Amino acid sequence: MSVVNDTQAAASTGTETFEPKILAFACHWCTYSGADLAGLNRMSYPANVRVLRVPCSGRVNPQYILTALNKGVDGVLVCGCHPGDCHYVSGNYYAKRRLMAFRRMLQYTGLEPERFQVRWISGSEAGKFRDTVTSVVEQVRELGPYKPDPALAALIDSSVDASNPVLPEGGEA
Amino acid sequence: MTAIQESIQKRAAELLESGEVTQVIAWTNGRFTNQTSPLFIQNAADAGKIVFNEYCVNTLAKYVLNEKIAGKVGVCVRGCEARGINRMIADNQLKREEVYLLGIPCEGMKDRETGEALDKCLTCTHKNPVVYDELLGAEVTDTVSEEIDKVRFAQIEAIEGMSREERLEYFNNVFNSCIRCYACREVCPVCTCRECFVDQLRAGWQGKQNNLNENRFYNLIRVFHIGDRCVECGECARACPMGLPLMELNRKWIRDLDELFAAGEEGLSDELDNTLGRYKTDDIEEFM
Amino acid sequence: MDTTNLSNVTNAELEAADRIGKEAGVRFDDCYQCGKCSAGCPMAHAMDYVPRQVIRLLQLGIVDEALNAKSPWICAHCMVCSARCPQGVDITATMLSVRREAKRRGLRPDKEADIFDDIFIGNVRSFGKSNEAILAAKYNLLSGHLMQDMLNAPKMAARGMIGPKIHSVKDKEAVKKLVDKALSKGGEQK
Amino acid sequence: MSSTNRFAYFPGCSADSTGISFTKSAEFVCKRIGIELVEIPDWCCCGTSAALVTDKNLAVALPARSLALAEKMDADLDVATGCAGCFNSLKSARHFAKQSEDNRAYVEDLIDMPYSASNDVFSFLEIMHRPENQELIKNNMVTTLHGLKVASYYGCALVRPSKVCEFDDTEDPRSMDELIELVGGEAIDWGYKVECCGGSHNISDPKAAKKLTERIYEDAMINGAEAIAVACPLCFLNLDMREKELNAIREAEGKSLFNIPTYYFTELLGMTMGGSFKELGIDKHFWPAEDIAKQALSARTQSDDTAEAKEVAK
Amino acid sequence: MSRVGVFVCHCGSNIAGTVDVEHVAEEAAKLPNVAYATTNKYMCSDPGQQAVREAIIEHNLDRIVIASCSPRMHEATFRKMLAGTDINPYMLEIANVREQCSWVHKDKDVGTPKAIDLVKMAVAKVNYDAPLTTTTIPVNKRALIIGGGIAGMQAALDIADAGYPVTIVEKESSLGGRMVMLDKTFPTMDCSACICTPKMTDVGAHPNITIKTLAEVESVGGYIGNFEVTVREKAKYVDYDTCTGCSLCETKCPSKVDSEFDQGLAKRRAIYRPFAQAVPAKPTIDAKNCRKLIDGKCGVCEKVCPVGSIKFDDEDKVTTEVYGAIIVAIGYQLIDWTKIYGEYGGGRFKDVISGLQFERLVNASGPTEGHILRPSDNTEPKTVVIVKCVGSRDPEKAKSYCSRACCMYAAKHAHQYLDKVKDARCYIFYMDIRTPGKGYDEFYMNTQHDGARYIRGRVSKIINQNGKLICKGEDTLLGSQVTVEADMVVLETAMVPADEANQIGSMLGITRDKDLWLSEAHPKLRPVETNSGGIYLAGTCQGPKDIPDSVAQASAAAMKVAILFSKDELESNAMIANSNKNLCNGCGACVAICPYGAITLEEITARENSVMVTREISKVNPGLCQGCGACTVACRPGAMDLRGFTDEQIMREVAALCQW
Repeated sequence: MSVVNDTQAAASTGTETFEPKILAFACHWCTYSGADLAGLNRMSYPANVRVLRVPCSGRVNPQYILTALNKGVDGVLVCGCHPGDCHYVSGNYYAKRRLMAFRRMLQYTGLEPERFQVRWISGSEAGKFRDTVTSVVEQVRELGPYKPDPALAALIDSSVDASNPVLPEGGEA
Repeated sequence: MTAIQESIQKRAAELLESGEVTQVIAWTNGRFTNQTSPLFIQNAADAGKIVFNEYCVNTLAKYVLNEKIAGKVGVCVRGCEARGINRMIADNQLKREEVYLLGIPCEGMKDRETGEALDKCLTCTHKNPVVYDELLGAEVTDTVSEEIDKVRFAQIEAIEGMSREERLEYFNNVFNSCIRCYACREVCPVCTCRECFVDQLRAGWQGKQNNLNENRFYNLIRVFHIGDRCVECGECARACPMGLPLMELNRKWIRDLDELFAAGEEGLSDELDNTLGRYKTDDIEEFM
Repeated sequence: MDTTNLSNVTNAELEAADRIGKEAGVRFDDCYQCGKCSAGCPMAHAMDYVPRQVIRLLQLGIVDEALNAKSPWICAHCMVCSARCPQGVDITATMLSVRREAKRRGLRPDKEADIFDDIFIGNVRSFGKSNEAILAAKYNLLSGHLMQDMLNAPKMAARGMIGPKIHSVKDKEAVKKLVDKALSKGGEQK
Repeated sequence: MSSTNRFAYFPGCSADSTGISFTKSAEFVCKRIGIELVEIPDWCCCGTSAALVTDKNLAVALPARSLALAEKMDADLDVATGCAGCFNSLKSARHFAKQSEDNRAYVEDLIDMPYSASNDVFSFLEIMHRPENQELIKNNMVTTLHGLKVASYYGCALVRPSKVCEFDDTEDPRSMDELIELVGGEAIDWGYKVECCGGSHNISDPKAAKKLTERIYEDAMINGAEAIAVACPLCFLNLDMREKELNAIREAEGKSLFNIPTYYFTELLGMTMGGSFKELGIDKHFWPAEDIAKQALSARTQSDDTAEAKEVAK
Repeated sequence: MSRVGVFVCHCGSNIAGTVDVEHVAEEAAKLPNVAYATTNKYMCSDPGQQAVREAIIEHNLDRIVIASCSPRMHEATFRKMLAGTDINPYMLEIANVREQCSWVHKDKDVGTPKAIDLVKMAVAKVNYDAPLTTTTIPVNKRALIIGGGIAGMQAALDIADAGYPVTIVEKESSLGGRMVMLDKTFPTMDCSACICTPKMTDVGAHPNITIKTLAEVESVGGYIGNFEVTVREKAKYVDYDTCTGCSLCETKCPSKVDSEFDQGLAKRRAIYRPFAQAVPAKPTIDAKNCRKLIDGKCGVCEKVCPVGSIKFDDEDKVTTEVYGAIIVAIGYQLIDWTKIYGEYGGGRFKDVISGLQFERLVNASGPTEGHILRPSDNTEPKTVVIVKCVGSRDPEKAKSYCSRACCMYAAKHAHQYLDKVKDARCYIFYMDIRTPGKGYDEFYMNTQHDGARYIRGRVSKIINQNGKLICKGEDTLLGSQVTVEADMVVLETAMVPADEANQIGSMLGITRDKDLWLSEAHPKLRPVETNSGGIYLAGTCQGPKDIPDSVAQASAAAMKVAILFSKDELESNAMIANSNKNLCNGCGACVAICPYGAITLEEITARENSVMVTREISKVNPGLCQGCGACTVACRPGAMDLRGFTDEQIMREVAALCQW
């Protein structure tokens, strides 16, 4: 790999600040367009975030969140339309109930609350998108890398993604 | 209890004799002292094998699903079983007319080895069946709900009182001990999928390895799947060969849903009304 | 009329208003000042601020004015205001709450009402029951309205309504203890 | 709610003083129709509004003590009281304790006695209005009021706040009207059924109180009432005792004078059951009440109801 | 093995300025299954699109990833482009490297690796793209309108004028609704009947409009373009085909009952038209009050009818027809104040009337021929008190909302009263004056000039003394109690949803808000649509509003129907949920969740483990599913999946991301 990204740079030297990986689920109708608007307005925010587009926050299965965390993401953010504004009427209301309960469960079993957050961001709230993303990155940076299974983490360091033998792609980790 | 046992035997024989049911599910003596196991009889003549004593620890509800194909099933239902039956009807896995429910009031069961009351019985909120075709024996009094709730959620509160690090360690130990035998799933009247998510081969769905991450994934997603429907029969924790405190996960979910969305108790009716399958526009807001 | 400079309202006053509202179980910002409370108030004619205005003072944090108002002491607690409020504001409870706060601060905008209630409670503390003759007589003495209702007294006596007998509970100590315990909480409930 | 006609009885401080007529007439009616009242041993003052203005805790503790004593005496009995003020205090304390387990424990701590708040509190009016008791009243009647025009006055404490009192319509209660009609009176429609009489200011601010009393009389008069019926000793005192004084003032102002006696509704019920004025305490009113009562009852001879006449003769 | 083509756009310097696009393409080429990767100055331009088309053929690509601007921008463009190739338009993923990458990061060192990641995610996902097809649904170009008030009539006329057949289902025996009961309309003071009855006649005479009166919708099945609707027309006992509307029967009928139309202030017969200008202009028999139908005696109408139209053996008529669209225009009713306002007499005082009763009193064809007279004694009231917000802005007793039209109609009533009665006094008790609307505030000011006295405060109690209604209020601006001795009191009561709202809402799958008003699909942007495709709202069933707003909304709803009817077929959404019947255990969790009612349980019989088993599974209606995916999360075994955003695709994206 010829271009070294900052995350890897940090990881390889071990001296610079830790750069977290944040996965953000964004609903197509509100948050994703809010993120687009942030771009249109040339706002700037940390590059640690990858947005994964879903039609609606109601599409976000808690299983995705756990999988992402297990696979090496340091924090997950789920964003959707404000309650009442869902393009599909009710998706975010369902998401709200599911994720409120699931988030409590994750915290109950020991996850730092900052690692999994939910926010409602409308298509016009580009600033809110920027601020939310920035603050999540900062908070997770503060916490350090997520090591859900210390034993497994050691294993991963020395091989490929061991937690998922089903995946055909090797990847370049 | 002896009286109830006799009533069950009598009624089971009558029901089978008359052809009202093709099978009766109850308990019978096991191989060991004070041990019982589920009993399935098709002949009235076998009714004498039925046993009801303070060691009938198995919750029978789930067994009905496999048996109903052969015809109407008579089944003994205590509070826990009745709520399970209601839940299976709500989940469209069973029709009310496919079962004949012999209601049994129950003061709680004992552990065969220690002779002490079972954990799941100490937190029982419905000692009388919430649905039945006939009630064998007199209704017993439920413990006052405020008092039972103190016991029901005591452990949840204790865990919540720990530091995050302590909680992490506590549950990592639990998850590390899990051997993924899925006994908890097998006995659960709420786990009625044709093919459980853990058995499917899908990317990112449920890995097959037994490690902390996958075990955590299994246990947390199991609770996500059943949490808003759990009837608190406690059978998962009882069945767990590793003795894991699974109800500490279920009850956390149950109490949160109740506090957040006034979910109430499940299995009291056979209508489908999952807490996570509905919403109110003025639901509490914390994500903003 | 003096200008009220709302910028001079201190945080302490706003907090005091908040406390008064909490004690009454009322959110003053629910009130949209329709005046239905004061429209039906039987005592409004005698008040310096009608109930709606008392709420208004509290909304704005002009607490001293509310605490020095006579209205809470004139209120007859008939609860008609609370029963008819479209927003469910318990105005009667507010009046009581203001009055108790004033009393705690040693304010007594309406002497008569205060004397009466103090005598009443003193009476109950001593005897466990209220003795109307003692109550009336003592009130007249302390308030200076010496002759009030004296014309009715003989008639009442003649009808056996009042007499020399003092009613009291058997377990006077228990009632005394109970009154003292309740009062020792300083008005805080739970 | 127990459905039996047996109650723990809370007489209230005015029971054998200013409210003597209420006590006498209510006890008369209860005896006749078989309502059994067992006095709560060593009950104490309910605190009424004096406790409310003094301290929130006191306003709960005083009535709660008597309720707890009632429970101690017989946990199965509901509490009955005549006085509307006492009713409101008792019912409010119970309401507070019923709201949560925490509240109930708090009350127990305040009064240092066990209190389960399981037993309800009822006023005489509510008890006598129960269908089965109306039936009993009807069976015990020996005469009727012969269309005596009565304005039923409920005041504040029986109906407000409705969440606490759980009794009748807040704005247009009908139970007393229905009892009046049951015994042959004509319940008139008027506007001051639930308006305050100023009773709590009877002593501390009689001037203000008189104003309130006056408008009640005025509306009753305009609407053609021959009598006012009440269900509370304080309301009674405030109306009955002030009528003469009001007339004096009105005379000076050149206004028409009132001539409307006030009765406890139990007196009116008792009258039709053959109770003597003395038995019922009607002779103890400030404003003469015997004449109109006599007129109402004697009108029955003209109506010539022989069956009833026989009853009376017995 | 799939063959993925990756195309990275420069977007001039928009992307290339902060992302090393060439490097991104190089890295993309190394990804599994990527057969070809390149860059282009402007992907969305014609040459850009042409380059993709050529590459597809040249490299035998079967799916493509375009790294460019937001999919919200050009996903549709590229899909359309693919439609002209051998590749299914849904075998496409967009990596958003402009809005969410090059524009928000200043540095190529930051932007480039992120862009590579985004491409990796897109490639991971596109590997699991499946060709999707849309199905077509035929559109039955017939509209059903429930409710024949002003909103329903307006919508019907608009749709009918556009050339489509319309059926109006009206529960009363005449069109007209509430508007025809009103006397005049604010702020112009046109006579309500004069502008409403011509519309009724137009509707009645329109060749494209069918009217079903005394009718109710019994059931609705199907979906957009194909609603199967069963309507019950109650027996009218009059043959409308022969009846000439001569009204001789009405004059001879001996039984008289309170007129609903005149709000109980006048009588009508048992055979009647609610009012003279009723459409259809023919009478019906009110079976509950007809002597012939009750006990077989009478039959006068039958005797006098010159054409023999009376049919005592008439029966309800139930018909089922197919419609392509439904407009709900069931309107409102006024809150029954008598049950909740004991302090205003609870209905015991005859001269305390509702605003709608006042409309009838002041109407020239009303019971008093337009003379304002007290109902109790037919005298002219010299002092009238008008009380606003009765039942509205009163959450303790009734509704918390502002009923929106009352400020204006209260002003209208004051104006009409002061206009008709000389030397009169009118006091209006109000909380706030709300007059947004053209000419509305001016109208309110004119009412004050007419002599109406506005008092800010809510009336606490009304007492009846000597034939006067003593209204006790507080003038909150004065800070003192006021009383008015009124001869008559008019209560301006709140609009509340029609009784049928809940039932019709649940029958049509329209959500109701906390007060049971029918909910629009979006409060700002989709004010006439509902969550159910093909069902629209018009008028006050959606919330309190005045006549102009109702009419405007009706025309808007009609336009929505016309747009729908302009197509012969509808294309269903391709990215919809579908259920794997092997996994589905028929628990119904998805059915409960779907906001569109698109999922139903269906019985199947199949051999399983050598036994024939009958069980239920869920089935998605492609015409109704909008593709939100909320059902998929509720599905525990993962039987329900969302095309275009499958679990597999999302998890592959996550996995790709985790390699970064």
